[in-house]
Formats: sequence, C-alpha cells, structure tokens
Amino acid sequence: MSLPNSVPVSWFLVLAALLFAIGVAGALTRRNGIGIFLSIELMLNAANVALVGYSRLLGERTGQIMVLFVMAVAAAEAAVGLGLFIAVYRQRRTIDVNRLNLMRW
Amino acid sequence: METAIFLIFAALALGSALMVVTHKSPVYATMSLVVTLFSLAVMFVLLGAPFIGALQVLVYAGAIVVLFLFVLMLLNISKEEHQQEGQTVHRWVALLGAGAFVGLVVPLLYRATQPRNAGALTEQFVSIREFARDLFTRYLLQFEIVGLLLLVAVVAATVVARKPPAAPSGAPGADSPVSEVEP
Amino acid sequence: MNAHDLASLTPEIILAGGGVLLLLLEALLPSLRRAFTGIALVVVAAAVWGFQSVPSGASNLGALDWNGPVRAFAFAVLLSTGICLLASQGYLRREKILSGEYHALLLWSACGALLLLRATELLTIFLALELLSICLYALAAYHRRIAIGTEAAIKYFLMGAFVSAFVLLGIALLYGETGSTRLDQIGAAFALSEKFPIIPSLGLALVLAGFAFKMSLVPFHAWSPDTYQGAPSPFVAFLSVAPKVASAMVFIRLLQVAVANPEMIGRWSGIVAFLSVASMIVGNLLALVQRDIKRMLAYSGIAHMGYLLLALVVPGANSIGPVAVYLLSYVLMTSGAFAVVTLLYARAGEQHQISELSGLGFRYPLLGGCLAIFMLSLGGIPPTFGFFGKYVVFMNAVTDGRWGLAIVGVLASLVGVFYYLRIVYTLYMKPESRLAAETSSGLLIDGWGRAAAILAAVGILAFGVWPTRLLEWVLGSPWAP
Amino acid sequence: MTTFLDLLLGDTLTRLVFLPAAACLPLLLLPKGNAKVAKFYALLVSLLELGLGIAYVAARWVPGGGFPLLRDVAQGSGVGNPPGLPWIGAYGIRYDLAIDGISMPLALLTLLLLPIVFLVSWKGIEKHWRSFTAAFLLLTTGILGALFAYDLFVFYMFWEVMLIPMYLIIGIWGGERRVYAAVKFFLFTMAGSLLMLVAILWLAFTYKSLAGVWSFAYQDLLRLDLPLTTQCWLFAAFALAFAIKVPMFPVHTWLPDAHVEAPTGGSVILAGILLKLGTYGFLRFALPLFPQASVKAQPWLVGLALIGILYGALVAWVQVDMKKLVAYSSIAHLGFVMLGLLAFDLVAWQGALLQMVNHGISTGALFMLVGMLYDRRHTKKFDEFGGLAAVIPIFSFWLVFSTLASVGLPALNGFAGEFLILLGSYRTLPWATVAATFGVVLAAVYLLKMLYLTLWGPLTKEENKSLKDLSWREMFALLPLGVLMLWIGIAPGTFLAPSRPALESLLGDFHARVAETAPDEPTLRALAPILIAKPNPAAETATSQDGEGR
Amino acid sequence: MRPLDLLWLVPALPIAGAALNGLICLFWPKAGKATATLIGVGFPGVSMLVALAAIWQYLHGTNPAPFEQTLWSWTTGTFSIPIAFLLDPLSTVMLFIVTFVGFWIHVYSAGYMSHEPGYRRYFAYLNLFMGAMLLLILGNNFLVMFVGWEGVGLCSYLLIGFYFDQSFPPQAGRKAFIVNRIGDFAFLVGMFALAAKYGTLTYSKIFPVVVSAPEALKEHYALGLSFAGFVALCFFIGAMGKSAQIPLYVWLPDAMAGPTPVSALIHAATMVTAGVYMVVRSNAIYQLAPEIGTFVAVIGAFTAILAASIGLVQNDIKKVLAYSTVSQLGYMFLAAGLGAYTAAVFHLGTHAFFKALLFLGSGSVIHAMGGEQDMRKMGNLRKFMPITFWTFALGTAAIAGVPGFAGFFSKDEILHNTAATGHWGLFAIGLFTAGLTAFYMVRAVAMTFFGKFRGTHEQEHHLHESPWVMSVPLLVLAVGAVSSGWVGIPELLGGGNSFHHFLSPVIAQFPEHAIEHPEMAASTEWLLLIASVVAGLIGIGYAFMLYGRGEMGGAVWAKRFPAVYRVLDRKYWVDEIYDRLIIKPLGSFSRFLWKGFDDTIVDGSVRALAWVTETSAQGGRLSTTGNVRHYALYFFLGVLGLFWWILRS
Repeated sequence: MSLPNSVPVSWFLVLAALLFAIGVAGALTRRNGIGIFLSIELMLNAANVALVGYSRLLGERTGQIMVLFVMAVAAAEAAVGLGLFIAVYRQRRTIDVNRLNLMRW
Repeated sequence: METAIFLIFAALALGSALMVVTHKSPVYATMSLVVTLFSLAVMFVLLGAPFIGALQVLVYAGAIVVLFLFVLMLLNISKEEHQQEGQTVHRWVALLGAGAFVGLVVPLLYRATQPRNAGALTEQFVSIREFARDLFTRYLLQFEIVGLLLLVAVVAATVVARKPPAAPSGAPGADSPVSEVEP
Repeated sequence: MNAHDLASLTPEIILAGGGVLLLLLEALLPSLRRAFTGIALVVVAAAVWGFQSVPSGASNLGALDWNGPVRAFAFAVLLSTGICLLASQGYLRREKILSGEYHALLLWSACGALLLLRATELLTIFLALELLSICLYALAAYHRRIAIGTEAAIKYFLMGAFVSAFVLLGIALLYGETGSTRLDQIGAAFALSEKFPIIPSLGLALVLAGFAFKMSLVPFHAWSPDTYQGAPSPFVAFLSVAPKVASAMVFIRLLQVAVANPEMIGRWSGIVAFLSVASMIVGNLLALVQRDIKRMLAYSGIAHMGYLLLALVVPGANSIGPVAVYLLSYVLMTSGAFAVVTLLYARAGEQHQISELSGLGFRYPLLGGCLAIFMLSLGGIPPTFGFFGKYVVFMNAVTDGRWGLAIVGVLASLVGVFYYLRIVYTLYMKPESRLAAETSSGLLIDGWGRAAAILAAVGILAFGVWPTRLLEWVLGSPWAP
Repeated sequence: MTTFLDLLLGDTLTRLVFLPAAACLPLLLLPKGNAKVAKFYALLVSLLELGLGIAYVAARWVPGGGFPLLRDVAQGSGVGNPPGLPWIGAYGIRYDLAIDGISMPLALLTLLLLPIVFLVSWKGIEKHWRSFTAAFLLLTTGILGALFAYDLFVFYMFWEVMLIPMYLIIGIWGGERRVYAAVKFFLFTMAGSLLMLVAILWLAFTYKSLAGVWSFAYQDLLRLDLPLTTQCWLFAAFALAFAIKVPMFPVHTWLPDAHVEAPTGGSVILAGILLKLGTYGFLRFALPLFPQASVKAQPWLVGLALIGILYGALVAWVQVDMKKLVAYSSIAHLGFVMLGLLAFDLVAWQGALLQMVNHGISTGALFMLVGMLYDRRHTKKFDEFGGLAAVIPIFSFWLVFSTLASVGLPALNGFAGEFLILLGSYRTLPWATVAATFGVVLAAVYLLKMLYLTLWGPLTKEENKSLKDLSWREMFALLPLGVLMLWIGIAPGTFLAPSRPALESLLGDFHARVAETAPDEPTLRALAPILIAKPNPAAETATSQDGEGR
Repeated sequence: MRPLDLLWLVPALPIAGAALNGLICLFWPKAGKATATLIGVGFPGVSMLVALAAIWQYLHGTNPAPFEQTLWSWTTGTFSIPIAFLLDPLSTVMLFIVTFVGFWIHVYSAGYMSHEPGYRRYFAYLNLFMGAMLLLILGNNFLVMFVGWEGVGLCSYLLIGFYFDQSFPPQAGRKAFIVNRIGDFAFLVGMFALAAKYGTLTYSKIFPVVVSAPEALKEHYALGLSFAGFVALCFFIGAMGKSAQIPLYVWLPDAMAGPTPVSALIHAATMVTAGVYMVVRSNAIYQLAPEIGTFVAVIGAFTAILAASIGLVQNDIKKVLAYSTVSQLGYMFLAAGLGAYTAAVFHLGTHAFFKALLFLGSGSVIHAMGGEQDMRKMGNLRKFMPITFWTFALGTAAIAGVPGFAGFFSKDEILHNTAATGHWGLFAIGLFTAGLTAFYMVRAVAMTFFGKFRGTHEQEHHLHESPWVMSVPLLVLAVGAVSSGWVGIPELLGGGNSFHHFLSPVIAQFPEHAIEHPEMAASTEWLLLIASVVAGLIGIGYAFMLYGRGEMGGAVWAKRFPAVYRVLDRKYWVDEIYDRLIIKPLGSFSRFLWKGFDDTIVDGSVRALAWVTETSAQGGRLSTTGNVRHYALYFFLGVLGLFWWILRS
C-alpha cells in the first residue's frame, strides 16, 4: 500500500505548536479546574501530533508507540485527576482554582 | 486532496480547541474537545498512523472525554463563575506568553523541517503487526511500566475519590475549615 | 527481555510486587494493618538487597542504567521511603486512616522513582515520571478529611499534568530532531551537529524545565510549599526528597546530553547557574519569613536544590559524586525533619506553626534533639552530614572556577542558618506555650517514628564525622552517562 | 598503623580533645531531675581534663626551652608519609592534631577555665544542668580541636563546632534578650567563617592544581606562594572570619549583646577563649598564609585595632550596665592584641600571645565577679549598686584586684602583655603605638568608674545592705585566676619562654616571605622548616605496640 | 651575709606586711589592732633598719661603684628586662628619705588612725605604698621604676579613697589615678622610644651609651624634637602627673581627702617627688635636650607661683599645705630643668622632712580638733598643744627659708642656680614665690595657733596634746627639718656643699660639653642670698601683721581686690575648665559614640541589612499566591526564559 504524501510534515508540526499554545493559554486562563485539565489534554494532544508527525518524518515507529503510551497515561491522569476534583468538590463545593488558596504566601 | 483535508481538519481542530479554552460552560468545552480529538484522529491517519487514529477515537474521545463529562455532571458544574477583578494582568501575561511561544517556536519548526521531506509511506510502517511487534519487544519494559501505571491509577483513583473515613472522635481539625494563613 | 534485563529490574519488581502484596493484604487481611509498615519496610530492605543482583551497565535495550552513583541515588530514594514508612505508622494510626493502599502507593512511587533515575531513554523517563507522579498525587490527597490535603494534591496534580505536557512536547522535539529517544544517541547527535542544534535544545529545555519543576527549582518551584504544607506530614518525608533525587539524576543526564556539543556548554552553564542562584536566593529568603514549619522546609528544600546545582554548573564526570553525596545528606535531614514534624504536630489539617514547638526540646528531648540536629545539618554546620554535602558542592564550584557562585551560595546559606536556628531556639529557648502543652495530648509518638528520627540523626552525625568511606565510594565510582 | 582508637586511648591530644565530648554520653544516664549529680560530674570531668592537660604538657616540657611542636601522629601512612591519620582520602583531608608553644597556653587556659565555669555556675544556673554540662564539654572539644588542628579543614570543622554549644549556652541560660543575642552571635560568626571556608577551599584547590594531590594540611598550604591580588582576597576572607571573632571594629556589635545576655559561665568562656581564637587565627593562619597581603593590609587593620582600643574604651566608659562595660572593655583589650600581631615583631607577638592569656584570665575573672553580683542582686545596672565595699569586702577585694589587672597595673598580668605589645609595636608602628598607649589611660578611666559606681561611695540601696560575701566555692573559683594574675605579672618570663621558638620561626618565615615579591602565578615553595615536628613519644609507643600486636 | 645583699628585703618587707595585713583584714576581720600595728609598723621598721645598714655599708664600702642586685628576669629572650635593684648615691638619698620619713609616719599613723575603722586596711595600703615607692627608687631600670611608679599611684588611689563610704574621697582617688595615668602614658612612650633605640631599659646600659655617643640623640626624631628632646619631654610629662605640675597638678589638692599621715607620706614627702627623682635619674638625656630643660624649669616656676598664690587664700589647713607642696615641687623642677640636679634632690630631701612634719603637725591639730580642718575655726592652739605648735613652727621656719633651717639652704641653692644660669625672670618668680610661701605658711601658723580660739565650745573642751606615738615622730622630723639642710651648706657660707659632691657621680659628665658650672661673683651671691632672706622675712612679717592677732586680716585685701580674691579662691577655675573643656565633651562624645554611632550606625547597619532581607522576603513571599494558575504561569514564563536564553544569538 502506498499512500500519497502531499502535505509537508512541518505543517503538522506547526499545527501542533499552535494547538499547544492554545492549550497553554487555556490552562493559564481558565479558572475551573476541569477546564484547566481540558486545556492540558489539548497540550498533550498537540504533543501527540508532533510525535506522530516526527514519526512519519523519520519513518520510524517509536513516536507512534509513544503516543499509544501517552494515551494510557492520559487516561490514568484523568482518572486520578478527576478523582481529585471529586474529593475537592466534596469538601469545598467548588473547583475554581482561584478559591483553592487556603495555602499561600 | 490531502492538503484540503488537512486544512479543513486543521482549521476544525484549532477552532474547536479555541472553543475548549474559551467557552464558559465546561460541558461545551468538553464537547469541543471531542471535535478536536476527532480532527486530530484524521491528522494521524493522514500521517500514516491509522491505528493511532483509531485509538484516538476509541480511547481518547470515547473513554477519557466521557469520564470528563461524567465528572462534570456529577459535580454539576454548569458554567464558570465570572472572572474576578484583578485577574486581567494575569490573563494578558498568559496570552502574551502563549503568543510569544507561538512566535518563537512556529517559525523555527516550520523552517527546520522544510527541506527534509518525509519519504514515501511503506507498508511496513503502517502495519499494525509490526507496530505490535515493536511494542512487545523493543518497548516491552515501557509497556510493563504502563501496565503498572494503570494499576496504580486505578488504586489512586479509588483512594482519592472514595468518601473519607469518619474522623476519629474528638480529633481536632477534622473537616473543619482551615484557618487562613495570615500574610 | 532476557534474564539480564529481568535481573536488572530486581529492585523495581520487588517494590512493585510488594505494593501488590500489600494491596491484597488490605483486601484480604485488613486486621494485619498494623503490620503493614513492617512488611513495607521489609520490601524496601529487600529492594536494597536486590541492588546486588542488578548488573552494572545498560539493560533493557539501553532504557535503564546502573552504576555506582545511580546506586547511591537509588539508595537515597529507598532511604527516604524507609524513613517515610517509619514515620507514617503513628500518623496513620492517629488520624485513623491506616490502610494498605498507602503503603502500596508509597512502594510504587519508590519503584517509579527508581525507574526514573535509572532511565536513559526518553519514553521510559516519561513513563517513570508519570508512574511516580500519579502515586504522589494520590498520596498527597491521602488524608481526605483535611481540606488542605486535597487542595495540595489538586495543585500538585494540575501543575504536574501541565508540566507533563511540556515534557512530552520536549520529548517529541528531541525525538523528532535527533531520531532517537535514547539519551546516549541523542547526545551523539548533539555532538555531531555542526550547527547549533536549536530545536533539540528547545526540546531539551522543555524536558529540563519539567525536571526542574520536580526538583522545585526557581522559577518552577511555586507548587512545593503549598503541596508540602497540605500533604500528610510523613508522606512529605518522601515527597520532599525522592522525586528530587530521581529528578536530579535525570537532570544530570539531560545536562550531559546538552553539553555534548561544546558550543552549548556556555549557555547551559548559564541556565544552571541562574537556576541555582535563583533557587538559593528565593528559597532562603522566602523560607526566612515562613511561620509554618512545613512551608519553611519546602522553601529550604528549594534552596538546597540551588546548592545542589552548584556542582552542575559545569557538568562533568566529577559532578555526579558531589550531587550524590549532597542528596544523601539532603534525604537524611529533610526526611528526618518531616518525620519529627509528623510526630510533634497533632493537628494534621491545620498550620504547623513553628511557634508550637516552643520549649518542646526539653519536653521531648530525643525528638527535639534530632530535629535540632536536622536543622543544624540543613544549615550546613559541622560536624553534620549536611556540612559535608555543602562542602562537596562548594568545592566543586570552586574547582570549576565558579567561586563567585560559591560565595553567593555561602551568603545564601547564611540566611538559611537564620531560619534553621529559629527552630532550634524555638525548641530550646522559648518557654513552652500553653497551646503546646494542650495539644501534646493529641500526639502519638510511637517507636517507629522515633526510629525514623534516630536513624536519620545517627546517619547525619555518623557521616558528619566519618564520611570517609561514603565519599570514597561515591566520588570514586566510575560514571558513564 | 596507628588508628584513631589508639590515639583516643593514649596520652595524646586526641584524648584531650575528645574526652569532654565522650564525657557527654554518661550524662544521658544520669538521673534527670538531680542537678547535683550533674554538677559534681561536670566538675569531676573538667578537673580530670585539666589534670590530663597539665600532665600532657608537663611530660613534654623542656625546662628552660621552648615548648616543642608535637603531633599526635608525626608520620602517617600515605605516600610521602604526611603527618596525621587519613580521614577523607578523596580530598586529602587528614586528621592531624599538633600542639606547639602558641596553642599550648591557650589550651591550658581553656582547661583551667572549664572547672571554674562550673564552679561559678553552681548556683546561678537553675535548670537543665545536664544539658549545661554537655554544652560546655562539647564547647571544650571544639575549642581544643580548633587550637590543635593542623589541617585547615579540620580546623574549620572544630571552628564551627564551637558555635553551636555557645549558641545554646547563650540562648538557653541567658538573660532576657538571649535569643536575639544568641542568633546575632551565631550569624555574625557564621558570616565570617563561611567566606573563610570558600577561601580554604580555594587554597586546597590551588594546591591540588599545583601539586597534583589534594591537601588541606597546614604545612602544605603554607608552601603556596600566591599572587598578591589573590592573597589579598583570600586574606580578606580569613581576616573577616577572625576579625568578627576577635571582634574588631566595626564587626563587634554582637559582642556586647552576647556578653550581656550570656550566663556567667558563657561570658567567661566567650571572653576567655572564644575571642582569642580570632587572634589565634590571625597568628596561626591569616598572617603566615598570606604574608604579603598581611603587610599590605597592615595599615588598615592597625587602624581598626586602634579604633577598637579607643572607641571600645570610650563607649565602655559611658555604659550603665556593668557587664556591658566589661564587654566593651574586651573590644579595647583585644585591640591591643591585634596591634601586637600586626606589628610583625617578636616582642609584640610574644606580648600579644601573653595578652590573649591575660585577657582570658582577668576579663574572665571580671565576668565571674559580675556574675556573682548578679546572682545576689539579679541586676547588673550601676544604679543599683554603690558602696558595696562596706558590705562585701572579699568580693570588693577581688573586683579591685581583677580590675587592676585589667587596667594594666604593673606587677599584674595585664601590664606584662600590654607592655610587651606596645614595646614591640613601637619599633614598627610608633605612632599607632602612641595612640594605643593612650588607650591605657582610658582603661583606667572606665574601669575605675566601674569600681567607683559599684564599690565606693555611700551605701544607698537598702537591698545591698544584706548582701552575702563570697562563699568558699566562689573564692575557689577565683583563686587560680588570682594566682595567675599575680604570677604572670611578676614573672611573665616563665610564660613567654615556651612560646618563643614557635613564634620566632613563624615570624622568621613570615619576614623571609615578605622579603620576596609575590609571584604572578601561584607557585609552590619548599617545605617551611618551622613545621617539622618532633614525634610525639606517646603516640609513637602506641604505634609500636600496635605494630607488635600485628 | 652583707646587709647590701639583703637589699631586696627593703621593698619586700613592706610588701609582705601589706599582704599579711591584707589577708588578715579580709579573712579575719575581728583580729585585734595590736597585730595590725605590729605588722604594719614593724615591717617597715625592719625594712628601714635593713636600708640603713645597707646604706651604711654602701657608704663605707671599699668599692664605691654602684651596687646592683638582680633577682630574676622579668622577660627573657630578645628583649630581656631584669627585676634588679641599684644602690647608687641618688637612690641612697631617696632610700634614706623614704624609709626614714616613711617609718616615722607609720609610727605616727598608729596613733592618728587608732580610732578609725579600717585600721588594718590602712596599714596594708600604707605598707604596700612603702614597698612600691622603694621599688621605684631602687630599680635599676625603667621598668622596675615604672612598676613602683604605678604601684605608688595605686596606693595613692586606695589611700585617698580610704574613706570609701563617702562620695568625695573615692572620686578624688580616681582623679589622682587617672591624672597620673595621663602622665604615665607619656612615660611609657618615652620608655618605648628608649627601648626601641637601645634594646634595653637598664640605666647602666643606657646612660653610658648616651654619654659616649650623644650625637645619636640629637638627630631629629619626632614632633620637631631630637631623640633626647622627645624622650625628655615624654618623661617630663610623666613627671608632671606624678609630681603635680601644671597642667596635671589638679589631683593633688583633692588628694587631701585621704587621712593626714597619707598626705604627709605620699603627697608631700615621697611619692610626689618621684617625678623629680625620675628627671634627675635621666639627667643624661635632659642634658642633651636643653630646650626641654628650659621648658621644665618654666613649668616648674609657674607651678610654684600659681600654687603659692592659691595657697594664699585657702582656709583648709591641709589645702594650704597641699598647694604649698605643689609650689615646692615647682621649685624642684625649676632646679632640675636648669641642670641643677643636685639642688633639686637637695630640696627634695629637705622638703621631705619639713613638709612631712607640717602635715603631721596639721594632722595633730586636726586630731585634736576632732576632724575640723578649717583654720577659721581654730586659733590659740599653742596653749593646748605646745609640742605640735613648736614643731610646726620649726617646719614653717624651714619652708619659709629662715636662715639656718633646712629650707633655707636648699631653696637658696635653687635660686642661686637660677640666677647663675642667667634666668633672671625665673629667679624673680622664685624669689616672689619664696615670699608668698613665707606669707601663707605664717598665715596658717597664725590662724591656727595664735589669736583666740574660734571653734565650738565642745571642741575647745576636747583640745589636747597628741599622744606620744604622734608627738615623737613630730620631734624626730623637726630635728630633720632643722638640720637636714646642713649637709648641703654652700661654700659661700663656709660649708663644703658635701651633698653636691656626694651626688655628682650620678650626674652624667659629657666630655665634649661639660655642664658650665655657674660662677658668680661672691658679692652677687651674697646679694641674692640676702634678697631671698628678705623676701621670706617680708612674707613672715606681713603675715603676722595681718593675722597675728587672730583676726582675718586678709579680708581687707579680699575686699580691696575682690576679683583677684575670687580668682585665687576658685583656684583659677582650672578644675572647672578641665571639666568643661575635656571631661564633659568627652563624655558627650562617648555617649554619642555609643548611642549615636555604635547603636545607630554600626549595629544599625547590621539591623538594616536584616531588615532589608526580611522586607524583601516578605515581599517575595507574596509571589506564592496560592493560586495554581499563577504557579503555572511562573513555570511557563520560566520556560519562555529558557527559550529566550537559548535562542539569544
């Protein structure tokens, strides 16, 4: 099977960078903890795009395997993270990070 | 053709990503994330990784995002509260930073890979069998680690999300609001 | 994976298996809970014993590594695990949250830390980091009744996940531009690169920032005071050291890669020097004004990582020894300090005000004395191990000709001495407060906890007067990145 | 091969140094509430230590000659047989203790003051006697170690070890602002010594790069010939550390606070010994290691010493607190010692060394007397006193006697030291000496003021009318100091003779090096003759016995 | 064993006595007075006997060379100073005076102090003083001299402040000590200079070298002076303090706060003359520094007249004697400065006798008056205490220069030398002072012993002649006051001036420029002699005229010249000037140094550093806001910083 190859890999990389930046901006500006986490997922996906892109560029599969693992990691993180949100919400009735500041200075 | 698909889905991915980070309602944001993930799955296919693309749809969009939605529903967080005063500086710095990041990295990435074009896709590269062989030989250790990781995640999730055990009788400080730190 | 590779994984397998065992015991024989600490300790000891069967050199297709300094680092991790376990028993019983998951998670995180510090391949590094982190998030939130505990965990988690994404992007860039995930091959690619390898350097910077975050170096440090303050005190004995130890190893490996290209040595030296100076200054200054002992120790930990980096400003074959020595001393004193803090503060959910220690030095002579020793050691005052730790890194800076940095270091540590002394004088020179007298009834000072403090204190004093063998062993071990 | 244990059990400096520290362990076994046992234990240990010290010195005393340089282990085992035991091989650090005529008097003074400290603290210290004892014993270990160390790293270790017990002594058993004073003391000293540490590291590294092997040994580092600029920087680091300890203007402000707040015993040791370690450091390390830099810095340091003398005196004069007055007087007195050291003249150096001992004795006695008064009246303010001579004549006698010794009255010890210092320094620094001599006048001014305000005049305060005179215990504590004050004053020659050869060779080497110009690049000289030690007979026997055993 | 070999016992005995009495006083306060007397008087007594024997042997020895006795070495090594004694003509004279007069004053004290508390302590101090004074004069080097020098200062401090439970005497003692110390400072500097040049402080090693190589001392040294000048100046400043010369004389009048025998012994006969002794001892150096010699003479002369003028108006009998002492010491320095060293020592000797006598007499009076010292409350005492009166009168005659008495010969020799060296101005001052001296002394005699008794009735009732322990010393000293001058009767009057010849070996003889022995025409000499006698007689006569009938005749003058009277009465405000110009400003300056500088600036800068650290830390901690988004932002900005650092070209 031979697939065409008309889109340069760098485009994908640029897409990844843009997505990552959007994710960062979201993570930094959202106040809802889950919102932040969503943004982080965006960032992870951006990295995945870069990985797969590079994998394609190099003609080597490590990048893809890494993406597979990243998905597992993301799932694990999501499980723990969301569990944490539940725990916090149970106590504080909010997951607004601006309000999660019992500890500071 | 591919270029058109790429452009369309790239735009879709970016647009929905923007939606993820800007939409007031977490639920809508999560739904937008699904769109992004789908678009990226298309990208993966374009990049000759159909297996990853499939997993993206199945695992990511299917499982993880559902988990998000589930928690959102559970906690019943419909929309974000209004931005407080005084956070604008933070916001602008963050946006400027993100812009700077784009400004620094995008040209570099674009230029750096420009001359090196990917070779033609090979059967072997796309093959899931080969993928699996690599996974269970070269990356067996990592695979084991991921296995442990998932076990840990299960235990960790139960540990943190379980209802807390009852406070020991008479122990001070349990469930009581914590005194603020004076500056 | 062959027998060689499997043997290489002995400690990790023991730890992971031990965790599973404890989990099963929790499910099947919960009445044995009081023995979990002992079992976990046995597992840790077995893991240390398992070091013997680990063959030197690379294993698992170059994903893992084992040599003298790595062994020292691994020992440091397990040492902190042991101290943490010892200190935990009393705390968990007092707070009525004793269960096997705690020990299991702790062993797994130790396993993750071990993998992390042994990993020489980016994917393994990333996965080990995640393994470690997820355990830490859960453990930080382990005491779910206390609000600051969960808050600490959520902050740690959000930051950790955020940083993971950066690390991953960095890995992607490194992998993509050099074609490999193995550090030695990446280093070779760097060395071969005729031009200045910009994009891989950025990738490297991203990964490095991620581990700087784990080591809580300024400006990537801000999470640590909050997290330490909120997390269960005995666990902080682990949290404040083991991830740092493991990350420091990764940090060193990354630096080795970074300076493979001679053109880049200057830049990376500059970065490390900046991180070092910033950490020393900010850490010490902010520790100075803390009233909560755990926050104070957190900032002090930041400062200590700054001192540590003094040895890495000019990364070379002789940097690893000082770092290992420093970390061993850091483990003993910081873990020990948190162990004592665990025992001397009754109210887990509240601030651990330093003033609550007033006069306790005479009420609890043993723990007070140990805490004083930890503080003096943290302050780098002989004859403690902390002094030798400082000595070797400062010596390294001087040897590298960076005595300007050494001077900044000593001046910063002078500030440090002030707040460490505050603990000592609160312990011994302030009259016992009524509050302390009242709350001391809520304390549960068990033999395990005492053992933790004594272990650390004796170690500090013993290595303080007789560091000979240790230094010979660590400094003399061959080291290949 | 000699081991540390051999040294510890033999008649060695090591035993002297570590006996007090080891004696802390049985303290843990003593009953907790019973202060009396701890007191007698403390006294016993300190007397034993004093006895051992005297025996050690007496056994090696060459009558009529100088006290020889003696090492615990004159020949080690390593390549080239450097002295001492290997300690931290990775950095060439060797455990190397030695005594010579310079450290011997100071060490004996330390040992002498230790039982005295326990005696004067007998009643004044009311709590935590076991810890009190332990603190002083550890302090003694630190002091002796710092005095005997012939390896700069070991020296630094002991130097810092001294800090903690003293910090605790001030902070736990001190007065109202004890914590402030203790922390200030600690931070000041630490600030200086940390920079010194960097300098020591630099020296060792330079040695390593020249000689190829690591060494912190005194005799090795003395061989370094450094460029002038380097010397100046390193000298500055050393000098700062020692100047803070001395203390010299303007880094003296910790001293009045520390003294005022410290318990009597703490003040005695602080003034008696700890300050001397600053001047000892100059004499042993800062000046010989960096001769050209010392000469270059001489005018500045002399200026500071003079300011210390005059300024300390003037400020002492207007104090309203008896202890603070004595504290400021220490600044003035130590100024004389510094002047003597900076004269680079044998007579001045002899005088300076003697004055170190003298100041320890007479100011120590003054602090004890202030403490005795404080024990009785719980105040140190002059307002509360006056006319005490009528009530407590024996106390008054001692106060007058010690004050006169401090004033520098001939036939008492203070004069001997000051006279020799000024005599010697007049040759090289005439005008500075004239100014310093004027300090002698001021000493009379402020110390006689102290006498007037406490002892003389009408007895106005009702509380003072029923004061008890000194007890036998207190007199016993003072007696050895009184005897020494008189003895040194009448026949200082006895006390000068032992240290003379050591000072002579140190000074000879110093002048020889000053005569050369500093090199442009660090170089290594041949071994200086001053440091070739005679073997320590006791350690040698220990070695041979050990050898037979194998 | 030869008595000379026992020379060390001479100072040792009194010191031992002091130690013994001191120990008993401290540890056995209830011991009886008899032992105190036995020790306190006995030890100096034996000391005197030893001294007399030693002197006798020295004078009649076969070997006239100075006798030296080394006890031990004070310091050894490069700079060796022995503790050693020297007996030569000069120290013989001093030794005699000190032991003899000292012993009799001790005897007198046994009576005078018998009712005082602290009797034993008194003797301990007094014995210590004797020991120190003997060290001072017997030492064969400047160090031993200095030991004694400061030792006597200490004893002076202790004895002036003997009545320590009052507030003034201890202050006076302190003043004495500190003023003396100012002098000592210069003395020390002089010693250092000598030691730096010669490497020794022993007289017999310095002076011969000085004599053999005088040129070395004439080169410019410092302060525009030659070496000799510098040392001479330093020594003289030392002498100023000890011997109460302008400007350091202020302590001596205050020193009268001590017991009267102390004033007699220390502040008249012995200690205050130590300065003269030192100058004479160092005459080799002074001879090479004529400009300093002149300075000494001028200071001496001015001191003499200044003190005498103050003495004119004093009403306290001891104050009169104190100013008189200052004045007489001025005479001695006048002589010493002009090179008449033997004359200075001669006057020193005679003065020791008559001034001790006068003080003891006044003590006797005070004793009888129950402690009253104001002469205005006395009068007509000759009726009650004849021995005291007659001996006091003899002393007055001696000091006033009545021909034949001791003071006549010694003072005349000084005036003679002044004139002979051509210092007519100084001579005039000396002459005038002689008149003043006669006036105020006779005034004192008249006010005390003549006229009507002006005290209270009770005092009158108690008036009595002193017991024999006090009157015998008076008689002995009176003999001395009359006859001690006879050893130095000048050739003009048919005497052999044997004293001068006896002392001459001590005076350095420079081969190149021997001292010009002033030669004057006999007629001129006679003229001078008569002038001085006349001046004395005028003073005596006028004093009798004004005060002889027991009236305060001087009030007339006080009314006529109130300003002058006021100036004299307030002692030229010298104390006040010192207080305003030196002590107060120095005190304020010191307080400023303490509060304004040490606390505020030196320590303040340390505290400021701590404050800056703390404040910046307090500011810095605000960065840890508790908001995790901010932490993430720090991280991100850190990453951007790293990027920037890497990308920066």
